Amino acid sequence: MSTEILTLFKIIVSAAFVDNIILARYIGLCPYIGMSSSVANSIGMGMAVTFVMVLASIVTWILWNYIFVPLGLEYLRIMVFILVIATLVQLVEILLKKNVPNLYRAMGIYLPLITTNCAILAVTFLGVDYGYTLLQVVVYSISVALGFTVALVLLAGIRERLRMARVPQFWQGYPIVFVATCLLAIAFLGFKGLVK
Amino acid sequence: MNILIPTVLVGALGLAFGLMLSWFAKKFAVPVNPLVQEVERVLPGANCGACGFPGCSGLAEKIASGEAPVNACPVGGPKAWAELSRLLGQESSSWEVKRAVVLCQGGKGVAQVTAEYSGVASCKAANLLPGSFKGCRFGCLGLGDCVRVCPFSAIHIDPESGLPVVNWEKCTGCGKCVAECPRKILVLVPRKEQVTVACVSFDSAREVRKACAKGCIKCQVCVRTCPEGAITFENGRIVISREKCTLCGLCIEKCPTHCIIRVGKTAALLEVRG
Amino acid sequence: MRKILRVALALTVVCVVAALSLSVVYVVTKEKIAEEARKELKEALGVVFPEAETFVPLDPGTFGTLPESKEIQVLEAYEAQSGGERRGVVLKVASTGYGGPIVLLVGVDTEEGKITGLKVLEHQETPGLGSNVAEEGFLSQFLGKSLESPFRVGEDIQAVSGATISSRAVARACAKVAEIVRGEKR
Amino acid sequence: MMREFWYHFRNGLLGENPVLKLMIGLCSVLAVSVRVENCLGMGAAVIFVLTCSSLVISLIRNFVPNEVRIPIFIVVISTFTTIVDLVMKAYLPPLSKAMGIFIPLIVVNCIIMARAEAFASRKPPLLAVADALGMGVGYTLVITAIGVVRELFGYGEILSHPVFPKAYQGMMAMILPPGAFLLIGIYIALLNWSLKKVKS
Repeated sequence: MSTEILTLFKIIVSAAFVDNIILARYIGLCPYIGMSSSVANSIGMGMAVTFVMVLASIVTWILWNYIFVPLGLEYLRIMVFILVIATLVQLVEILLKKNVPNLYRAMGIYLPLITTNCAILAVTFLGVDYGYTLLQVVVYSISVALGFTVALVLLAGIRERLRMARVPQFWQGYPIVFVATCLLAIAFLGFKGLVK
Repeated sequence: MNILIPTVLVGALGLAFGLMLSWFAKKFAVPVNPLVQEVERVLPGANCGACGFPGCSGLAEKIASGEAPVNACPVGGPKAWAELSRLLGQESSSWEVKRAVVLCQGGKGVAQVTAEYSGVASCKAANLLPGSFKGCRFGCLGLGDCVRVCPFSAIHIDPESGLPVVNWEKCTGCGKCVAECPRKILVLVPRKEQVTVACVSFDSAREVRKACAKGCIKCQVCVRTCPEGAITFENGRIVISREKCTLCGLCIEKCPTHCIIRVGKTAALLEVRG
Repeated sequence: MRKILRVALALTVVCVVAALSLSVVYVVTKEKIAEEARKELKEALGVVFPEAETFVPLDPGTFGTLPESKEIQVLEAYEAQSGGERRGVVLKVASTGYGGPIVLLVGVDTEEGKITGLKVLEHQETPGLGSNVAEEGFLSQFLGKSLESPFRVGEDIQAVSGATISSRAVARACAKVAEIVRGEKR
Repeated sequence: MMREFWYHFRNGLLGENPVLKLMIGLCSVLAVSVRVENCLGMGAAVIFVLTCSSLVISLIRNFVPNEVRIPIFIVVISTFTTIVDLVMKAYLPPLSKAMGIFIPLIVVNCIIMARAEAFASRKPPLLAVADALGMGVGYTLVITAIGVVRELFGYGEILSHPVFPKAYQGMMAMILPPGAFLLIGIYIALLNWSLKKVKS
């Protein structure tokens, strides 16, 4: 049992920090830059992505291992996985529009973009490729989503401070955000050797 | 055979997800007034705020509930107003389309410049200095506040004269520049051929002549020469009434300082330099 | 109620059409792709084990199952023969890299106990970074190495800069192959 | 009609450049722009798939109910991409070898979904194609611009022909994605500066 927990712990640490889906694997950057203007927005986005990511990896794991592999339909993988994710995103859109309208308006174009959010698709793909068990997949997706939200909130905090900083005229707005992200990414490189 | 299996399988998935989504959509349906959506689709969607409401969706709600008049959106223009009145079932009457025009010709080489200004490049800021850097207290400072505020980039500073020029094709008459100009030189006029006095100064003839070559010195030559009596001198300024004026152009020739200009259909001030 | 059906039907129709066209294209191209893969495999075998003329497919199971993680799998195995007798073995191995499984062929000369050749058949590594693992520059390090060597990145293998995970995946694959061939020979 | 075509095409290049202005498609930019030939390959693939997807989506836009529009768009895009991948693997193996690795990256590329959702689902097919072409070319230009700098400083080469003297060790930062973040930031700043110059 202890090795079981050890591997779970290793997954959590590596997925959330060492192999952070954004700052180490550089996946899922579109909403990352677009949505991190304010901490509140990024937490909202983080929750939405977590919801979709966890559910998507569970559903895709079940579909893949119990239906598609036995039937030998590997080539359908991309389409079916994205179909599941898109359905969940549409679900999120319906729920948000009803219950949290201002977050819905704040997300705007970035809500449908969760569908093609490379991070979620990558999680579903890796969850299958690594041959995780269902429990490991759930833990993996939760920790990746955690890593995503942490990175998002981190940048949102920085960006809110940046608004007060004296930034040269042409560097205001997105350019300075990219420079900040670059420094953040280099900082996260430090985690590289943590988990063998 | 292995065409059938995937098709049926994915089809079933599609059906299941479709049912789930539409059921959720129905259960969590946000009660949206369809009329508001239709009204919003007619509105231009520039969210410029000229109507005074928070963006087009704000205005759409007010129009649908009848609190705002159908022509509250100047940008939409008559085409949108007619469409809106059809949507709301009101009778469609004609409304006047307005455009902005610059009532000042005190550009480079015309108006006297009393100081070399290197402060904040905005008319509002320059206007705070008593008398600012121009001889004329009413003249255009040309620092482009109106250019920046215009959501439709219809105004640009003419490099030769240093004065703003309004392009009536792009101008939607939203009035944001009129509100922005600290010296009230930009005004909204109906969009048709007309003659107007291109000066808003109240100063006496002696000061005007000293400060600007094309300023109105209130000599009232135009009042006497106008065959229709369309021009009058009211509380300190020359006013040309659009109803009576027949665009004969007599006043333009007679005016000693060429202060009266012809405002055309397309671009306002450009005609003058010709 | 009718609206729910109409909406669900729209999605179903799109899915059915998509799945239909996809499966039709798949079936039509299946043969061609398999043929291409065979052609490429034959050519790759030649590269990986130059001296041998014929390659006899072996049952991968005979090489014993790999111990713990499912990260490395032996997909196929061939016996490299020249002039009728056995000169070595070629294993087709899949190892999980950065973006997904990396499939590579590893040729081993069983007499002299060294690696004869290495070729990456398929990979999903990031183009420009991980994909350098398939280039000569990186793979040539493995040629001629004895089966005893550790095959570990940082020790006897120099990783591709910026693609440590992919380099480690290939190195681990070689280590496993070496381990298998050593085990089988004893 | 042609004037509008050109307007939307030009719009994709500069006015609403996907990477520099709309901030979409960044994942592939960072991953791919290490070598110039990858950029060109990825750019070509994006232009092709984006144009065809936008066309198809624009054609069916009136039949798509709003409740399920995201799944339908994404199914169209991914099916289209997978078919292209399979056909290329079967009939054009050399091209597939070069472009194959970009296919999974394209499906995940945000540009296609963003333009489908924001543009193609609202405009007639011809305009959708114009916009797609503009966006595709705009995307390719930007990533190639980044690719040139990254390859030059990272490997000292352009299109894998050595440019710098052999002694040049290669700047690790440029090979790893943080360098790409920096470059995108610099390019946006340059774009703002040049647009400012043009406007005043």
